[in-house]
Amino acid sequence: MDLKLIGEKRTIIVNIKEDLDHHAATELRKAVDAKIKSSNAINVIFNFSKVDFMDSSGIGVIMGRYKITKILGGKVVIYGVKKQARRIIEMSGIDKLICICDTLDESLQKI
Amino acid sequence: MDLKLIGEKRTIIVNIKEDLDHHAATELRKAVDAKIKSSNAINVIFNFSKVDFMDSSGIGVIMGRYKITKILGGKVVIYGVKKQARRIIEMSGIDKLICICDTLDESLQKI
Amino acid sequence: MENIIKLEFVNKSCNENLARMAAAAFVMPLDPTCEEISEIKTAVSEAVTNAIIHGYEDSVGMIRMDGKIDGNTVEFTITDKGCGIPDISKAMEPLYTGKPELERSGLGFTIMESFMDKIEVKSTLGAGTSVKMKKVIKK
Amino acid sequence: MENIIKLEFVNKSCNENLARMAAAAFVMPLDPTCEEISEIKTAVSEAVTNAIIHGYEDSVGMIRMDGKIDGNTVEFTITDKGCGIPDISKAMEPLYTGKPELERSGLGFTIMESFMDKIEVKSTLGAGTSVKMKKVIKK
Ligand SMILES: Nc1ncnc2c1ncn2[C@@H]1O[C@H](COP(=O)(O)OP(=O)(O)O)[C@@H](O)[C@H]1O
Ligand SMILES: Nc1ncnc2c1ncn2[C@@H]1O[C@H](COP(=O)(O)OP(=O)(O)O)[C@@H](O)[C@H]1O
Repeated sequence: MDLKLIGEKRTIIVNIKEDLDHHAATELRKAVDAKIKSSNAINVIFNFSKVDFMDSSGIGVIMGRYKITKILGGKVVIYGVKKQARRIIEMSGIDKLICICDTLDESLQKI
Repeated sequence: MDLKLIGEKRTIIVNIKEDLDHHAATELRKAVDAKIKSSNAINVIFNFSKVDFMDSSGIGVIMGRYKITKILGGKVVIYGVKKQARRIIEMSGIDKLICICDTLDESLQKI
Repeated sequence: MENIIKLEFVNKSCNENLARMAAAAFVMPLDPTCEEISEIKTAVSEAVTNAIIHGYEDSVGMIRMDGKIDGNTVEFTITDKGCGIPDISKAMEPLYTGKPELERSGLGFTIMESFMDKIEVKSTLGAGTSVKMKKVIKK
Repeated sequence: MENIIKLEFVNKSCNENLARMAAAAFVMPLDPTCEEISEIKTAVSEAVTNAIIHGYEDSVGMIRMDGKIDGNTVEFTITDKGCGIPDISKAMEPLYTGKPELERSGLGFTIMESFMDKIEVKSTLGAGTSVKMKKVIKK
């Protein structure tokens, strides 16, 4: 995973580079929250284009960031979601709460 | 794996499509030998371009076909060998006995 | 086709991947579709994660995964010797979680049930939990 | 980093893939290079194949793979309860095979030795064989 801060957009872009299970979710959560605390960011964009596998732990991370950014007055957007992860996301219903885009450009417009 | 017979060249082309371990080697050997018996073929070309993994069982299959085709007055040629398999082949020394090519065209010319 | 495996590992979160990969490799000889592999990997991941975080909480313990192939049915049983589940039917309710502070979504059992054909949970308080899941691989 | 696994499976040739995949997944947390993963998969494949075909010949039996990570050293022990090896040093000679009729190349032990840092073979006639292999994953 790597994080990029776009200061003028107050947005953190998170490129997830591995299976998003409970193991990865724990690291992801810590890294994103530390970055939110130490920067002006209020929005988080998750790049899912390299995520071939996600389980319900991934839903927990997204929902957790959704709650935090909402308090801050910001948003969570995710993009590039592949088939397996899309199924889990749809099952969870979080696609009704957060914006799911195709590209980074589109995601930045939703912020 | 699939086999193709080129009758006018008296050659069987074997497209290996999985890890070439002892499990796959057993099936491969049976299929190739049955085809040699039931056709006019005296040459075997192995297409390795989809083999991401091979162990010493693969060396056994190649050497076995080398011996059979030699008796028949034919040849074994292999092509498209990737890095991991190349290392095993070089360790075994069979690259001194059989021809290793880059493409199918090149392999057919060596027959 | 008949086959069995037993896999045992420590409750470290890095072993979630190991269990998934082993489950996927085990089912391969049945020639499953990509979707069936995904479903099995996801269900196994949920059961193993539960054993790691709910079964043992902060203590160290071993988790076992038994795999069985019988005809074209594959069965996985994930067993821990952890705290056990006080109320299984409540635990299996969609969105119920005993650990909201860990940002659990409460969807683990729901995913297992919808991705596998049959799931059977046995649990004894203080002694541990086993989750048996079956799936028929279509021909 | 410390971790352990135990994997047990029947001596079916389709389980060679399973053992390789499990070994590769197990070593992942050490962040090995692709070459190191290939080497480990190949060495494990050789040891497991030997247990399947030489250890048990035509009978059915269980094979066990124990994995251990200690610091940045990974260790795999493959154990069978098969026929055992009469002369270990002869068995380990390059190109020696007890089964030329199965088109074995006699390169199994040579590959294990060159792909792993250390290999230790223990065997008792009629009781079985265990092969322990270690490799340091470079940082
Ligand atoms: N192996 C287990 N040991 C103890 N409790 C468990 C186990 N598996 C599940 N549970 C309990 O069942 C609840 C629901 O599980 P699940 O549906 O997977 O959701 P989640 O893991 O997101 O909480 C857990 O929160 C936990 O309280
Ligand atoms: N687990 C085992 N049980 C019994 N004999 C074995 C075992 N592993 C190896 N051997 C013996 O050692 C010989 C050499 O093994 P190896 O170098 O792997 O070559 P190959 O498998 O090609 O014969 C085998 O042919 C067999 O006789």
